[in-house]
Amino acid sequence: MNVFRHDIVIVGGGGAGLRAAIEAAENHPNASIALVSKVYPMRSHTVSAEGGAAAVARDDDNLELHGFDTVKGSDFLGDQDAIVYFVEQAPKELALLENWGCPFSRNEDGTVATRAFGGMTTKRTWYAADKIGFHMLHALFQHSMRFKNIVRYDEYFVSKLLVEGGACRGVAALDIRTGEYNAILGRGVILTTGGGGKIFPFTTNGTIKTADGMALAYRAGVPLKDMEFVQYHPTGLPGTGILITEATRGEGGYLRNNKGERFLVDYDYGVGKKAELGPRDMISRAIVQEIEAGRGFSGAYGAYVHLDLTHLGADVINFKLPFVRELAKTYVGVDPVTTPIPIRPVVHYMMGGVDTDIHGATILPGLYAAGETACVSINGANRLGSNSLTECLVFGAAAARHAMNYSKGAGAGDERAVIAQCEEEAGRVANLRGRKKGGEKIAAIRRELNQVMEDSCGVYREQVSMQAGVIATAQLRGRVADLRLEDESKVFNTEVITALELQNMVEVAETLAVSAAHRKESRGAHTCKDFKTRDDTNYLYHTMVHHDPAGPRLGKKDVVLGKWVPEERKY
Amino acid sequence: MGKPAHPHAMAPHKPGRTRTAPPQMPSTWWSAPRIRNYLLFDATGIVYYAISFLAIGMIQALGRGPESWNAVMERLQHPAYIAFHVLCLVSVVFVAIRFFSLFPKAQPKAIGPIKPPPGGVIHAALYVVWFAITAGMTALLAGWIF
Amino acid sequence: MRAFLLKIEPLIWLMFGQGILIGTMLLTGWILVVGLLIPLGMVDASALSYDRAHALATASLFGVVPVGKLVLAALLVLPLWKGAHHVRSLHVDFGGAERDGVVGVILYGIALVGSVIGIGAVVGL
Amino acid sequence: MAEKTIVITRFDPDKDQAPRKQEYKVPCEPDWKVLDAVNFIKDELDGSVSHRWSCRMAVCGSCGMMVNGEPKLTCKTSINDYGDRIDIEPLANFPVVRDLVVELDGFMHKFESVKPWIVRAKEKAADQAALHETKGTYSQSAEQLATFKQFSMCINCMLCYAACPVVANEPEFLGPAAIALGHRYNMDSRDEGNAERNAIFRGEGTVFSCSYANECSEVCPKNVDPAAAVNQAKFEAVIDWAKNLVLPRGGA
Ligand SMILES: Cc1cc2nc3c(=O)[nH]c(=O)nc-3n(C[C@H](O)[C@H](O)[C@H](O)COP(=O)(O)OP(=O)(O)OC[C@H]3O[C@@H](n4cnc5c(N)ncnc54)[C@H](O)[C@@H]3O)c2cc1C
Ligand code: SF4
Ligand code: F3S
Ligand code: FES
Repeated sequence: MNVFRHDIVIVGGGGAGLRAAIEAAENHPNASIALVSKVYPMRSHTVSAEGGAAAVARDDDNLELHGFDTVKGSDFLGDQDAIVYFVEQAPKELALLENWGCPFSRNEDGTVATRAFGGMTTKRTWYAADKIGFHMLHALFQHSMRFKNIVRYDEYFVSKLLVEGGACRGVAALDIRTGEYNAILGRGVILTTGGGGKIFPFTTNGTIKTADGMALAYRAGVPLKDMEFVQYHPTGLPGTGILITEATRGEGGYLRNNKGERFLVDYDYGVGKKAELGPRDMISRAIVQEIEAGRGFSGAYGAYVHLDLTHLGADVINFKLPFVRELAKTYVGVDPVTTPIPIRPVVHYMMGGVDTDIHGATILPGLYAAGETACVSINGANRLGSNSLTECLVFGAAAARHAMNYSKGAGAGDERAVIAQCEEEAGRVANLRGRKKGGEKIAAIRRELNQVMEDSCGVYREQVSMQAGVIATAQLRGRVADLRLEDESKVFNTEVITALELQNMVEVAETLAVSAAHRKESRGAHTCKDFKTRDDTNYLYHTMVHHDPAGPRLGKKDVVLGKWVPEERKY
Repeated sequence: MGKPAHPHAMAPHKPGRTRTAPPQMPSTWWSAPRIRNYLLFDATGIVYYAISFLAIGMIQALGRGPESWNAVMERLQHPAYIAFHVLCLVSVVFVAIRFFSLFPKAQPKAIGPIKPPPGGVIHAALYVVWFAITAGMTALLAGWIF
Repeated sequence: MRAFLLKIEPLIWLMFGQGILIGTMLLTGWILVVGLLIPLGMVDASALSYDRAHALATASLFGVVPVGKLVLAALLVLPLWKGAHHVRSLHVDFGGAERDGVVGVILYGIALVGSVIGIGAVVGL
Repeated sequence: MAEKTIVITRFDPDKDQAPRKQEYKVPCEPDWKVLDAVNFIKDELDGSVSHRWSCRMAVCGSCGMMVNGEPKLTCKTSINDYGDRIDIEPLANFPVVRDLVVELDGFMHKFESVKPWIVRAKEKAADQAALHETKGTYSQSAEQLATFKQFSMCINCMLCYAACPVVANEPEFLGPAAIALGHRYNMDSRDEGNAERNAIFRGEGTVFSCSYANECSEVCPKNVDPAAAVNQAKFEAVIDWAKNLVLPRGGA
């Protein structure tokens, strides 16, 4: 086993992780920063974001408005101190990204162009055609290469946080290529491992989004916050779940039912003529209702409705939405210039995550989290489209600053005990390899988990099914301990990785089901059929889930309110 | 294209090398049309070499006087020379077509203040110039003009 | 050897580029008439009788610009560089990367010698 | 549904001396991509098959493989483009780590060597003048953006390396994607690092090694047209070289 020592260790090479690494490296040229990722950073799922990143840029916009839109979007569950900090930092962070080479689309006058997005009152979403995530990730990754004090561990899978003496001292990482374990030590660890959409069967997320960071923190004793809030994106391709960006609606696309009507206009959430620019939770619900009323189309992968871009014309589509055209042609064989795209709501984003304060710090000294894996929380019960990439930048940088500060004062702890922990973890994982006498197949359990989550925690939720979900996920937690693996090789054993990921997903799925069953109201993305309205008297708080050998234990945390008083959420 | 992984592929490598297996030509190089075209394009290099040297010899003969020149012109009637020139003609036409299609996109987007015209225009212009020069040369050498 | 080649690579590349562009444009008509039409008797041999050939080759514009010789020089010399460069890359494609330095120097050497002889022949007309 | 025979090249350095082929019978749905078939094998038939993938939407660049001898992005390639027998191998021209997984070390090294970041002549503080006073961004016109946009679309899938005959024979060759990346920054109006990169481009195994096979552009799934970038870079490097001859020290 190898031991590597650094000042801080960043787990995850997506938007948040790279931003954190750059922040630390640039301001502390003598510090050594480890960047550990289970895939090469440019493969991280930030790459798939299409629409854009929000920050106030136009003269007719201001921070106050962005703040309010975000709070309202969150259904008043977002922490207002965090949101105020977020909207303040956002323009600066995106300007930095521009300075680092991100090829943003431009206005006539050479400034960065912005577009409309759901739930945002004005055009404040910075974009690069329809590939913002791709360009952002590559710009960050390429920029990070100029810092020689960032030490990358590409294709290292972190399976355990090394906690000793009440502080996080580093991570146990499996070098996927050799199958060897490494203790990567630092006085400060930042988790930026992204979300966990793969818990659900039908998602815009890539196969690497398995909620690893949440599971790591959770097992290390850090609570998960607001896990019940799972965002459904209204427009995913049936079958694959590939995302068709919200920018299609921002640019003027329509949703139509099987009668050819723009049905959203009938769902009164007050956006009126601009019905398609409503927030995601509401539009997703409208689509489901429309389908249930028999006004959807039926297809091999279930019912769907149409996203109609034909009236935009070939020029707008080619110039502003070229990737959408490519995706629609390749994956559903439809050219949006001439034909509407079949779409349906699909799991997209996890508002919840590792509980952190406004600096990204968790309750475990030395452990920080940022990006989708963290819950700061600015997203509350529903994230506004294009806030999350900016969140990765703002809180990635903040977490790095505070982690660096922390690392200056922190002691090293008992290194031998830390390494012993890592060795123990190595032993556990070595036993998984080629475990042929085990019980069940990975793929079978994964399918079952997906089904359970779809049934219990979908767009519309019911108490009965959520309770059933709680029981089923608890059972699955027992069963993933006994997996059957065929691959004995140490070299690039992806089966072991999938097994570890599945264990993480099951663990996090349980917290999700438990939190959902607990919240007896409808707020943001959490829509209960049994409790149709928001209940500020009893549920205006963050749900917290703590790890316990006996099963998840629930707790509460107050929402930080401020100048924006909760009111009915109407658009 | 592409042979299966070579066992040497796992050998320790120098930084900056993307492969450690010995160099190899794709196993299907002759059956893959694109690679075959590319190699044929390169192979016309041999023809260009040869035609140059032949022409140099002719001009030397021209320099030596009428006798040498006439001898050379007579020799060119030999079937072997005819065959060679047929090969040359095919090569030249092939080179022109492939090169003209690749040339436009290799133009820099701007040389100082000068911006080359769009690719399609360059492509068409190349053909026009080629036909014009060829027609001119042919007419001149064949004695149709001057 | 490779280091040397590398130093002059921009120059080589320019020669090659001109070889393929101008070389091809000039060669087409030449091959057509000199190599095919006349030997096959489709054009009367008198078109390139010694006198006419010599006159064409030494023709000049306004008595100062020796167009005939310039065109001839380009036609003789440039294709050599196209040839050398492409044969070199053919050699690399068939696994000769290790020997590329030596082979490259030889190939360009031949082109250089050919160029000198060719220009000599043209000047000597 | 149609049953196809998928032949996968297996290689486990722990056990195998040389790569071997293994056949699987896979019931393929008509709307599958090639990647779906490989995933089916991994999930249902043989858990020991190793391959990389993530986004399944042709943007992360991890699923490149040789499909019937051609480098392909398997999540973008329809299974119906092929007959009943499909041969899947790891990307050519790379060392193989395991099964369908190739090693990226060399590639990453090349990638980094072209300085793929914005180089500015001045220190940051002195540079502020170039930025828009209130917004902090550089000004760039849509036209300036268009000069490099295409070359910034590369997803680093490395198909072009698997296709390029020069990469196959000259291991040191920087290769199409890395050169396209360097060229992308050279073309960016915000960048001032041309001289440095052109000096790199005149070094061993760089732009002049390319023999314009154009294979890279033929196989590129993102229409980056790396062949154009490499050959434009040749032009630029030559112009830069000529400038250096006339006006030593980087010209004007
Ligand atoms: C299809 C799609 C479109 C989107 N569009 C938009 C948009 O338009 N605007 C917007 O604002 N947001 C958008 N989002 C949301 C946004 O992209 C994500 O929330 C954000 O990219 C998350 O970034 P991240 O850095 O937190 O995580 P990721 O980019 O997911 O990165 C996670 C990193 O952690 C590493 N990692 C994970 N687990 C481990 C482990 N166990 N060991 C080691 N490393 C590990 C991974 O390798 C990876 O490098 C979109 C999301 C999706 C899926
Ligand atoms: S240039 Fe094209 S083929 Fe090459 S790595 Fe980039 S995207 Fe892939
Ligand atoms: S295939 Fe290779 S030879 Fe050049 S044009 Fe592309 S890099
Ligand atoms: S899986 Fe991401 S490119 Fe194919």
